Amino acid sequence: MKILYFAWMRQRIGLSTEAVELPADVTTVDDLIDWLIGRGDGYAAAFEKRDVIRSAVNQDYVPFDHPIKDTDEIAFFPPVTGG
Amino acid sequence: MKILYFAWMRQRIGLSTEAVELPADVTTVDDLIDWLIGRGDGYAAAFEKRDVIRSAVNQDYVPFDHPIKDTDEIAFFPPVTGG
Amino acid sequence: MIRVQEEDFDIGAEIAALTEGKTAIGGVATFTGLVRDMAPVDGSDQPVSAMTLEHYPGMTEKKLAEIEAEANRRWPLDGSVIIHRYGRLEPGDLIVLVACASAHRQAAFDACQFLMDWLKTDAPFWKLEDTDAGGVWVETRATDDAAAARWNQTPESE
Amino acid sequence: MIRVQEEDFDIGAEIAALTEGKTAIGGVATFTGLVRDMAPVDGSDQPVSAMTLEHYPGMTEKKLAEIEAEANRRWPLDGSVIIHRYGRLEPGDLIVLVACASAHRQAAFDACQFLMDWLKTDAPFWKLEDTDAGGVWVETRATDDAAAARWNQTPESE
Repeated sequence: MKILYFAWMRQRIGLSTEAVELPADVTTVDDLIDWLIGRGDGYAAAFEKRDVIRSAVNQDYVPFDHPIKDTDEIAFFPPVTGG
Repeated sequence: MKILYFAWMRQRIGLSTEAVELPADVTTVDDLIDWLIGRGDGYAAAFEKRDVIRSAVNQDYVPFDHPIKDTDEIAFFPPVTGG
Repeated sequence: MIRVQEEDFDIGAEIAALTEGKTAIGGVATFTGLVRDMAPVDGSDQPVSAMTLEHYPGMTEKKLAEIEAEANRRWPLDGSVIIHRYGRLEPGDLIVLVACASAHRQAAFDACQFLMDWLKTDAPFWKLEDTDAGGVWVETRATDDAAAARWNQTPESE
Repeated sequence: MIRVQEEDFDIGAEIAALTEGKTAIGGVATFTGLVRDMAPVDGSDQPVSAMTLEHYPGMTEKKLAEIEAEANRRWPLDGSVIIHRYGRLEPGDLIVLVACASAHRQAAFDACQFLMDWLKTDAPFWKLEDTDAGGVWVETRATDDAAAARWNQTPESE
């Protein structure tokens, strides 16, 4: 699975993108966040304000209970501030 | 008094502007319209739709009961259609 | 800033002049009116080959300046422009530009709409359209009066 | 038409391209967003020397195209343009242009506001401002969410 991070999430994790192998028990965005937080302090800091973070699967906004699979492109980012 | 006519009022009267001496009993815009109508068919045609016509005295919109004096600039025109 | 002119204008240049050196501006809302090639005549649309805009020199400038001042009283603008042309125009030609700059997006939009609505009902211009049936004076639309009337209420705050 | 680009753009040229040959257009409403030289940081305004716009290539274009299509479903537009820049910008630089052309003035205004409101809440861009206190990520404003939310009701007809 390809994961992308933007803005201050990217800064805290220190990566803009990475490829991961999903454990079998990670089936939703929520599961993925829990699993990522366990990978280190940078991830924990990035997902600290879990309420404000938005997620996209294959470039569409999704809620955290959205199912994910290994071929998805998933992105995490703070609220957008364009325009 | 200087009088100006615009758009189809100007066309019906055949004048864009004229200078007139006001009779003593013409003291409001309404009086002036009555007096102008008596001057000929062009005027009568121009003031036919009296309800829709707008008047300005010294370049400000005024209602027909507005007082007028010989030194005023008065204009008559159809509803405006700018923009 | 208001201008009543026969010549064409350059929208990009006008916006650049409006914002030049004013880096507190967050945004500029504009409306540009163009001559349409069709117009309703006696209930059906007719081709329009040209339009002649008549105005009341002196009063036009006075009313535009008053309307612009009123917009600046109602909204926190960092600048505004009203340009209105007169004379003979052809379909596709620019007629009018209203541009409002503000730190606040909603203020810029509202002021721009306010100015356009009042231009339609208060600025002494008259449009004569050349159609196959001859010259036809454009009539006031009830929707324009309604659009202008809504501003008589207190403007919404952002 | 949507464009996501690092380069500057020319508002007048974009409007000219939008209206070129389409003489049924009565008007064009636009909004142009510019980089401001001050920004609220921890409750007080701080000088901003530059801004860097980050975006999500691919998703940005997708969302802009969806938003534009939605505006065209809701209003009778004869054309629309959304241009959004990314990369490093300085105060006074143009960030975004939205332009909507329609035979109906109110439709052009409403569609333009709709697009700006949705850009603010739905387009995946993030702004990093350079201040005296270092780089500060711009936070979402509650007023932007409220502005976008109003379009979830049925749009007003003209």
